[in-house]
Amino acid sequence: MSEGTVKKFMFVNRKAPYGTIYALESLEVVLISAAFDQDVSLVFMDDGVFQLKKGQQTKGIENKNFSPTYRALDGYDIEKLYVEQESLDARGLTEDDLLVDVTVMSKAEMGKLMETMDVVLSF
Amino acid sequence: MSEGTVKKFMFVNRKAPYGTIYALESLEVVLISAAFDQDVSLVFMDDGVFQLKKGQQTKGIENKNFSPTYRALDGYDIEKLYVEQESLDARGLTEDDLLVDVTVMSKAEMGKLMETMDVVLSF
Amino acid sequence: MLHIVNKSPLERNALESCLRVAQGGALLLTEDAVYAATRGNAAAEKITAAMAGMKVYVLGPDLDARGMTDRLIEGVTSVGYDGFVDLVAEYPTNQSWL
Amino acid sequence: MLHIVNKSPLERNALESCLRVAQGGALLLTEDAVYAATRGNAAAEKITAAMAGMKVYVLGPDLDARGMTDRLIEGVTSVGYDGFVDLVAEYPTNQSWL
Amino acid sequence: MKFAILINEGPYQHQATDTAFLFCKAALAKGHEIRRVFFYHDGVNNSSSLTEPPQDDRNIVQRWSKLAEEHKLDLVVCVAAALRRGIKDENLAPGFRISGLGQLVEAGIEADRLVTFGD
Amino acid sequence: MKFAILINEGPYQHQATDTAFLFCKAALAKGHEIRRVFFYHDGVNNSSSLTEPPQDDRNIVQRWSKLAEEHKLDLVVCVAAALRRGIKDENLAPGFRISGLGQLVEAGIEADRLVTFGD
Repeated sequence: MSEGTVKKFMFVNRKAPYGTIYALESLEVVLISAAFDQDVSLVFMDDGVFQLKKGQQTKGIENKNFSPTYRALDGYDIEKLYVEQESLDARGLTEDDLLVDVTVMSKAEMGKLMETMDVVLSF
Repeated sequence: MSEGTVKKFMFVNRKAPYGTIYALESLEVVLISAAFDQDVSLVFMDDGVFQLKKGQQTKGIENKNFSPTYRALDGYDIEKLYVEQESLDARGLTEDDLLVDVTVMSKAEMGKLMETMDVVLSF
Repeated sequence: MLHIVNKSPLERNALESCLRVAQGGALLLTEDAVYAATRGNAAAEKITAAMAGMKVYVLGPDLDARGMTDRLIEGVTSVGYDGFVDLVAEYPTNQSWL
Repeated sequence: MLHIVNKSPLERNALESCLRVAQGGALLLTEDAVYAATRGNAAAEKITAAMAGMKVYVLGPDLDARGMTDRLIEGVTSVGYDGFVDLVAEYPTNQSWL
Repeated sequence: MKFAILINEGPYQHQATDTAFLFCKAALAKGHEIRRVFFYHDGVNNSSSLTEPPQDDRNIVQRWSKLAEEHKLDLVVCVAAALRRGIKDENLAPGFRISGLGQLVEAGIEADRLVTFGD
Repeated sequence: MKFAILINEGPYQHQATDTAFLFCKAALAKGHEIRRVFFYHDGVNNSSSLTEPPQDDRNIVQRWSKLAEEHKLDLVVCVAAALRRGIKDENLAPGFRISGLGQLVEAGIEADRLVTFGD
């Protein structure tokens, strides 16, 4: 029934990694969505931008460092990664701090992009 | 071993009712603590002040209205209820909106009171 | 699109983030977010400002549960769960700001 | 007393509430709260201001996990889990601002 | 209209699953179809057959099972999230089934609307 | 010194139980006593014997059981909170026991310090 349907999916990541599991389990949905040949966009805003921070070392908290997975996304043809400028600014981060290439956009541009989506999932 | 020991327990309630279970399950601990003849204080600050709002009607959300339990607290000899003034102000509430008698105090007084406690539990 | 917020505006940043980014459409406040649309709440003016650009709704049963029904600010529409369903049906896309 | 905060300062109000009420003592930032003590974070100046009246600590393993170790603001002391234990032992009372 | 529902939090701790349930009831009463309810994150805990709330409280798990039976709902629990949290066939309540995350993406594709309830 | 620990969130969803575990290990390594670990709210889910995380992830439930065995820890799960969430003797992991809330208050009285880990 879903044969051939292509919808615009957006995954909105607003939470920091490790403090809660949302970032990790969101990534698991994103990877699965790739198998369905949908038009997938990832958004990182608010504390979600911290998910992409370089240099994560999780040995001390005895948790799994899943940040390298973001680098693997383009192997799944997931290449639309958007980051909100205002969120970076409020956290003292720049594009250079992020471990993948992203498109940085303003809050207004982000809002307009959301309006063009079919399905928005927020974690 | 705890025979005769009386400690100052403070329960700090900072969360709104119904959105999460913390307010209800905090109240359950408070009621149990009464059986141990401890010196119990309850603090309501931030969204926790909403727990004491008069006129709660939970039929529409199909949940249990547990707010009458606060009125029953003095039957358990739990009579020290403190509310932070600044939290009321930020939410447009006054003492008249609350369903039990409380002592309203400033943020600084609240902070000093906390310093006098032996055990502080925050929900 | 329909924006749904269920967090208290004085505890979390969800409402603020939503209002920062949203480009019109509608906003539905549910669960602890209903406090945002009540008189005297420090966030109420954000809702008043938002009404210039979007329709604002509140889930009535959540207001009732919290004893805040008589404090709903003017211009905000209270709906039931059936109204919630209608809003989701009316707007092609929706987002829950968790 | 020892105040413990584990929530991001830009997502929740826990740090702000703690700093509003706390009367000196020590503050330990753990989990997502460690971001508050990093350079460039909008909450960092609150921590700087708080240092006038209280000692501020951060849980190092949580900073490392988040890749923020090299951004810790000056004057904040990084401790491990053993340092966390020492702080709890040192102060007669502690409170977790959940 | 066809709806799909995503629930991210467990029973009792957060109101999210209550709101989702009342939303589903209202949607069904209006003649809409609920294509699938997908339970993810701690939401998988809504399917535990072992829950036993106090008698004067709502029984969140049972009312999902009952709604599923009455309306032939497809209640799907994410297998990966469920294994992490101790939900397996042996403690799975009636009307739920355990399956993969693909069922969520598929529901998003097939339904006219996907609505998320969480924390 | 005698510590008591209160854990209010379940495994994996929140870091609270990880931090609590590493705190306990550090306290024991320093020669302190852990008088009791009390699991409340969703924290009761830390005691589910049915959890099965991915092999490359930490096993939160098992490591609590192991720590309890090694150090004779008293891991107490609140009965009221557990019933609401589907934790019973039949899915209780080794080293945990189910009891009443009084055990939390008692631990607060008997221990020199009570430390809370939650959300």
